[in-house]
Amino acid sequence: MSHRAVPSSEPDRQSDVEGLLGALRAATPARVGLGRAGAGLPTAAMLEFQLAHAKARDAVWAELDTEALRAALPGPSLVIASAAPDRRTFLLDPERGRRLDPHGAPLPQTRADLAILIADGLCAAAVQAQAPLLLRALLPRLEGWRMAPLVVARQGRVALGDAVGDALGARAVLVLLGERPGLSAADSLGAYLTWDPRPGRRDHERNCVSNIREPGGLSPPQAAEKLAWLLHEARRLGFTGVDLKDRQDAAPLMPPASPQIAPPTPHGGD
Amino acid sequence: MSHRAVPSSEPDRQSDVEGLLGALRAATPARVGLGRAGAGLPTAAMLEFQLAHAKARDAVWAELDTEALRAALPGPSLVIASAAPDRRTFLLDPERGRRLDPHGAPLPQTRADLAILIADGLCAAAVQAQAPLLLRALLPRLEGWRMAPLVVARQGRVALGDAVGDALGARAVLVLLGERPGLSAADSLGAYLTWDPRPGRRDHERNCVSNIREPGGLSPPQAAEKLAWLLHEARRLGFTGVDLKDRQDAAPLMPPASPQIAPPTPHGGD
Amino acid sequence: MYVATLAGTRYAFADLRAVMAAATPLRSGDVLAGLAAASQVERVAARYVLADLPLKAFLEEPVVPYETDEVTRLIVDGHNAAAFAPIASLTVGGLREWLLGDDADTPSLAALAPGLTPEMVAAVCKLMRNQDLIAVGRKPRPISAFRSTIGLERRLAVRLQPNHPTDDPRGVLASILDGLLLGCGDAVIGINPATDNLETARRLLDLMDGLRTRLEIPTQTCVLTHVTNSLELIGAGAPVDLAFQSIAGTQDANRSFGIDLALLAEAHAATLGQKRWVLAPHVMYFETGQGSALSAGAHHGVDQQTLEARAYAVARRFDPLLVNTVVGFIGPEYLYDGKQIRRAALEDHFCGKLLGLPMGVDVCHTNHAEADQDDMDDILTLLGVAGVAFVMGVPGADDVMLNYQSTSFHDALYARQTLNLRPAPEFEAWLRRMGLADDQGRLLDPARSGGVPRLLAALDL
Amino acid sequence: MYVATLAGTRYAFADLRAVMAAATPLRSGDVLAGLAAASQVERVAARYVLADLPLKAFLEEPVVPYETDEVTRLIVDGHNAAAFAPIASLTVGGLREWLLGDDADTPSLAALAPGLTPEMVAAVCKLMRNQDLIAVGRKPRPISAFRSTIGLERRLAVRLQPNHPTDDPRGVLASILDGLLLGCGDAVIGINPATDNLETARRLLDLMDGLRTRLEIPTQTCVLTHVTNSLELIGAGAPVDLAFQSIAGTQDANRSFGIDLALLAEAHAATLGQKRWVLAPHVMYFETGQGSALSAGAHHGVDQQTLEARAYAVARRFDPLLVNTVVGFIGPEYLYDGKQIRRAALEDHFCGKLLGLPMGVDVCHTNHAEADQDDMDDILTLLGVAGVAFVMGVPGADDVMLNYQSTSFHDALYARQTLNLRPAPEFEAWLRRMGLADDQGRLLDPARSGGVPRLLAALDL
Ligand code: B12
Ligand code: B12
Repeated sequence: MSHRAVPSSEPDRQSDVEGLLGALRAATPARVGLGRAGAGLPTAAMLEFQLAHAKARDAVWAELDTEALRAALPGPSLVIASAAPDRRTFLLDPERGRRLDPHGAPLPQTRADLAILIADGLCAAAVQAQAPLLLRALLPRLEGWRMAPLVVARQGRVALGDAVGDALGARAVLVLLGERPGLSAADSLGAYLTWDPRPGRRDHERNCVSNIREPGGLSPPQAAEKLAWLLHEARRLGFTGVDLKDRQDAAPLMPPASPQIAPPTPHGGD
Repeated sequence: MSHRAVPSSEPDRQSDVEGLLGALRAATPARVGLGRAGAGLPTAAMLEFQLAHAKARDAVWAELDTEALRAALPGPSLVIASAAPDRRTFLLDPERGRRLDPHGAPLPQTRADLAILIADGLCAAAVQAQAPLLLRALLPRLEGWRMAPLVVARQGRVALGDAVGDALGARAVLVLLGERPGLSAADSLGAYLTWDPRPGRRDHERNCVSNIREPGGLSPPQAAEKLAWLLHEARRLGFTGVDLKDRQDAAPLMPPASPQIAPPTPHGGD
Repeated sequence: MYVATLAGTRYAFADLRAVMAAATPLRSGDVLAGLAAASQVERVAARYVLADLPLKAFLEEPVVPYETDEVTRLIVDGHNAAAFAPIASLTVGGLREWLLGDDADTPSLAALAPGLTPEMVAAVCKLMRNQDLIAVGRKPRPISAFRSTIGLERRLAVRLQPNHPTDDPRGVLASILDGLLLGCGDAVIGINPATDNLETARRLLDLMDGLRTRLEIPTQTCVLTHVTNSLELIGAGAPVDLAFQSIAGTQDANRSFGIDLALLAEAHAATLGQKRWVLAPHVMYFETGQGSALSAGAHHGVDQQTLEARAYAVARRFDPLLVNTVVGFIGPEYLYDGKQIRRAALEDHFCGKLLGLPMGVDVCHTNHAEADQDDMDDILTLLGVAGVAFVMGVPGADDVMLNYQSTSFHDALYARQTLNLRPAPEFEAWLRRMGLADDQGRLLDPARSGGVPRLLAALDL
Repeated sequence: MYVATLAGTRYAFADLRAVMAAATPLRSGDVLAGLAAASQVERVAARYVLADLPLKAFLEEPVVPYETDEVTRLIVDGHNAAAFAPIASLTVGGLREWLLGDDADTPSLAALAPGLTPEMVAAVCKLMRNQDLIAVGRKPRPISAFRSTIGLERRLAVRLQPNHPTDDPRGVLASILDGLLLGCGDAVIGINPATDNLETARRLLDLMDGLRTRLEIPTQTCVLTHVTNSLELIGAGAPVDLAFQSIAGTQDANRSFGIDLALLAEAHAATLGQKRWVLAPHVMYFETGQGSALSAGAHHGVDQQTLEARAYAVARRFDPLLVNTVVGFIGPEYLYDGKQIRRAALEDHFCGKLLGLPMGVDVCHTNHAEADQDDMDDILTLLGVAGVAFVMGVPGADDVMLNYQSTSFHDALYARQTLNLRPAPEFEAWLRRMGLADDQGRLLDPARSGGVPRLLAALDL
């Protein structure tokens, strides 16, 4: 806005306060400190929101460029499709995104320890951006695991991994896919881990690592570390799900009642 | 409702009141005297409304059976189409319903005094039901008028008559078409009269007779009478529109302040 | 040429009309006219342009030419620079913030109204979220009066709309009584006559006037016939309280309605000459609605919401008692579904109020639109919160002559009860006198309270 | 077999589930499940059937088998026949009318709640127009309390939701302070942790508890982690005010969430054992939302609105402080657009309130749904009128971790100002003490009022 109608508050105090809050604000992508016009948002903040919304909606509909993705992956890959022929069907009938395309070529039996499925999910851009980075950080930590070929899927949901892992004959499946795009994070990856995958698995039988993106979220290397921890635990216990608790972190408890000196979380912030 | 929760009012007074209002209620199809549950509608009245709404919506989308209509008309007819290829286009782009199908056969030059266009408008059922009756009552009153062949149109709006009248070389055009269906009247015909029709005519240059239906509205014979009056006036004056006032009726003024003894309107009521 | 660059992409708009149209929330009428933004991002880009535009730009670049349009001339020549002065340095985005802020209160907005043009109001409206339209829309309180007072705070008046497919007086009377028993009719008892017949109009006027005087109802009555008919009726000595007319936002659209400003002025003068008012000389009843200009092929490349606001400039010239936007009346070609109707209802109410008008809304839909009673309930409730001056009351929400669904007497009762709103004060007192409402203004069961017998007795029924 | 004949056409429904599903207003989730009515006329036919159905039928024909579903057993075994007695002879249509009538007031509805099953409530809900859902939804006033009181009349509380994509404590703190400055946080300060990591959850709990005690905020805090995690955290001595869990309306759906009633009972007991409340022992926070059972393939041929009501039966078993329907959270496969989300929001609020729950609504949408902020504004306003107990407050309405849009601190402020609603009384007093609000409860500009410095001083910042 070049001409602001609302007079700004007394400059001295205002700047004090700004200074004090500024440091905190820098620590979050959240829309804090927007000011207000009456009870409403200032015009600039409102328009930023609307622009972000328009873009996030476009992100949902963007298609996965499978060839570009495969070229960026650290290893050979197969391309498959789910039973959802297009984006609209995928959005309105999630079940189809969970089944293999009935007309697709059969997947090879592998007896691998781990299969990895990379799917568009709700945000192709996220997969395109984060999945190669994550895999480059993860694969070296899985020494000794027998890996199935990477599988890339269009119009895929989390549970598609059950069908894929089952078809490949893998002991576990890791699904990397685009989380639904948000206004401030339209490129965030989710990772879902399922032991003994087969159609019919429920979500409480999986583990999840979310908000993987760089910058602003869990960085791919941090995510890889966490996933490696979960994978090793899963192999040790023989299951995934709610009973496999994430205790990866052994850092000491934060002293209560001292929020201002809170150390960064183990996996960083920014 | 078999089990009513709301206790009905004291029976004696109630019946008094019912009796007094009953006669008035019979004089209108309007939804009067519905009672109430709190501020809301009783359940039965609400459901009746919802059913009527569902049916009225279906009525909008029903297609005109041109052959059945033509068979019922008192005279030979041509069938044409507007530039709206289907119902959806017709609804969302009214302009197309006002132009002739560019691929249609040309209409014959007639130098007639009057052309009559019968179109589906917003309610095919209304045309199907009322137009033949109306024409049977109207044509005999137009002795001495040179008539163009009747024209039946699919996906037609009022202003399509301008193009039709112009193409036929007629001095006036009368358009009969289905008014948008209401909840209580999903078969009501509208008649629009335009002197010297040609594309570009505005609505203030036409006259209109509406709510033609039997029972419940202006009956086709009554409408025919009014239209004949308007047609003769239009021919006398050489124009239609806001300056051609409907003074068909010469009945004396109703005495003021005596609503209960109001005589029926000239064209009836029921 | 107006330009915004968002994330590297450049969006250009040929002129102010194009910016205004592209900035408008999606609606079918603008799509039909080929004026809508091509994408949501482009729509937001247009809003960025608009936000930074000084309000003065609207005084310099009329959206419809001054030379050929009398509505533009009315707007430009009638603009009050002194009233505009306090906001003269603001952009549209700045005006939005000012309107939301505490400085914009009922008195300051009343003072500002003559300084606002419809285009400014339409522009800021396009930057408003629905909550903004509500929060700001409830601040101005334009008040008008004839025999009852319209627009007071914490009041909601109702036009009683007793239409009948053949104008049968008994049928009309049944609907009027039904409405009165449910506490409606304080804005006006107004009939749309089925025919254009002058004798019929006369009869209906006599019927309503007789009823009103006999029952001593502090309200006004109206036959919503063409203004030329009202002039004839006045000439013939019929009891015309209010002259009605549909109006639109361009000279051409008004011409297609068979009117111009001179004709309206004539009708205004003639109706004033009747001297039938008791409280104040507000003698005009106008109806409007987005889409009517486009429908008449008279939109001049301007989006329908802006044109609607321009219709209010026509209205305010004649000190109306009532301005009613019949918001979902025409059909889906202008407002496709419940969402578009809801938005338009809030927009029209907001714009009319800011321009100083006693705004009512006919919350309605047709059977070819994608809308239902749930949508109507929502819109009515939102408008009630936004402080709408009046709404329609149609028996059972079903207009059996105009073939559309509006709000019912019950709906009005719901809104009043739920939002704690009362009828116009004069009418409320009458309801109490008639035994139809109690001292708190709560409607009584008429059969039990004796209200019905009293009403019918007064009518000799 | 249930049958209705409308205008000569016969509509048959195999069982009660089919009637219920077909009677539901159109929504994508029921279409997806193959349960929706084939046409609008069929939908109305199902409503006719439902209207005439005695309420008792729901006690006789459970929609999910008693033998195999513990939620059904909870509903049937927990039904209070004495409370049901006054309406035992009614049909569903009759119950609708009774609820709309004056006899149904706050005390009588409180007395009735234990006599209502979720299926009865879901059924009558399907016969309610949106205005009915609002008019009736505002009558029950279930009240709960921990350190603040939730659900009082003319109050609107807010969950402060300061999520962060990596659970960074400084980032979380920034959002909390932002919310407090805007008067939010009286329902709960509740974080959805990005990870499932127990240490992280512990840290966030400590952070919030420290802040709360230091600033003496009369509210409660919560980390919305799986209930098994909360049990572990309690075991480890972490400051767990409330145990959170997502719940659904069938045993199978709950199992897919990794829970059952026994686990919830265990968590309830453990959290009660903490004895951290001041006002009353309401220690559970539940979230629900239409579509979750179908999403888990555990819907048993029952429509999603009925299943949602059944989730409330689970909730009320454990005297929750807060029940929050996250109404547009999952996506368009269950609620396609703004209209469907709006309807579901009103339904869920209505059903929860009738069943006796302190109902909040997360008014929200995702970016794959056909909805926008205008829709959210409308829903928030309607719910405010309907007397919702609490809503969400997310900075700028944008949840940067869960990737969806909810209501913002500003939105809550809008709703409070426009509808004249106040924060929870204890919290309101605190706002005043901190110089953040004036004596009328109006929020002050924190920079001017000294509220910010006071807040930061108390934090040693
Ligand atoms: C929709 C409607 C309108 C819309 C038309 C826009 C549109 N795109 O549809 C709007 C709101 C603009 C409108 C305005 C008016 N209308 Co009108 N309208 C109707 C309504 C409700 C439905 C018409 C319909 O279904 N048409 C069928 C479809 C298929 O036609 P269409 O080609 O799509 O639309 C055309 C007609 O609707 C026509 N039209 C609409 N109203 C009128 C009025 C007159 C006098 C004429 C000649 C034509 C006309 O204009 C449209 C565009 O060409 C009818 C009531 C009814 N039961 O029919 C009243 C009705 C036709 N209108 C009426 C009136 C009085 C008016 C006004 C004169 C009101 C006023 N005082 O200003 C104005 C001006 C009309 C004009 N000269 O331009 C009267 C006519 C009475 C009579 N016998 O003469 C009716 C019967 C309602 C009533 N009793 O009050 N109207
Ligand atoms: C949508 C969603 C849900 C929906 C899922 C339904 C659906 N049809 O989508 C609902 C509301 C049911 C849900 C429930 C829960 N969720 Co959830 N959910 C999400 C969300 C917002 C988006 C997920 C997404 O975009 N997936 C991508 C699409 C393409 O996948 P999909 O195949 O369409 O959908 C599947 C996944 O979403 C998966 N899923 C969703 N949540 C969870 C949680 C866990 C632990 C697992 C293993 C799987 C899972 O279930 C869906 C059906 O198979 C994420 C946040 C985020 N930023 O990603 C949180 C998120 C994944 N959920 C989370 C949690 C904690 C839960 C609950 C355990 C909460 C609770 N305490 O009960 C429950 C139970 C989940 C279960 N075991 O079934 C956490 C996981 C934390 C972690 N690292 O383990 C996340 C990251 C949010 C958070 N931080 O709170 N959730």
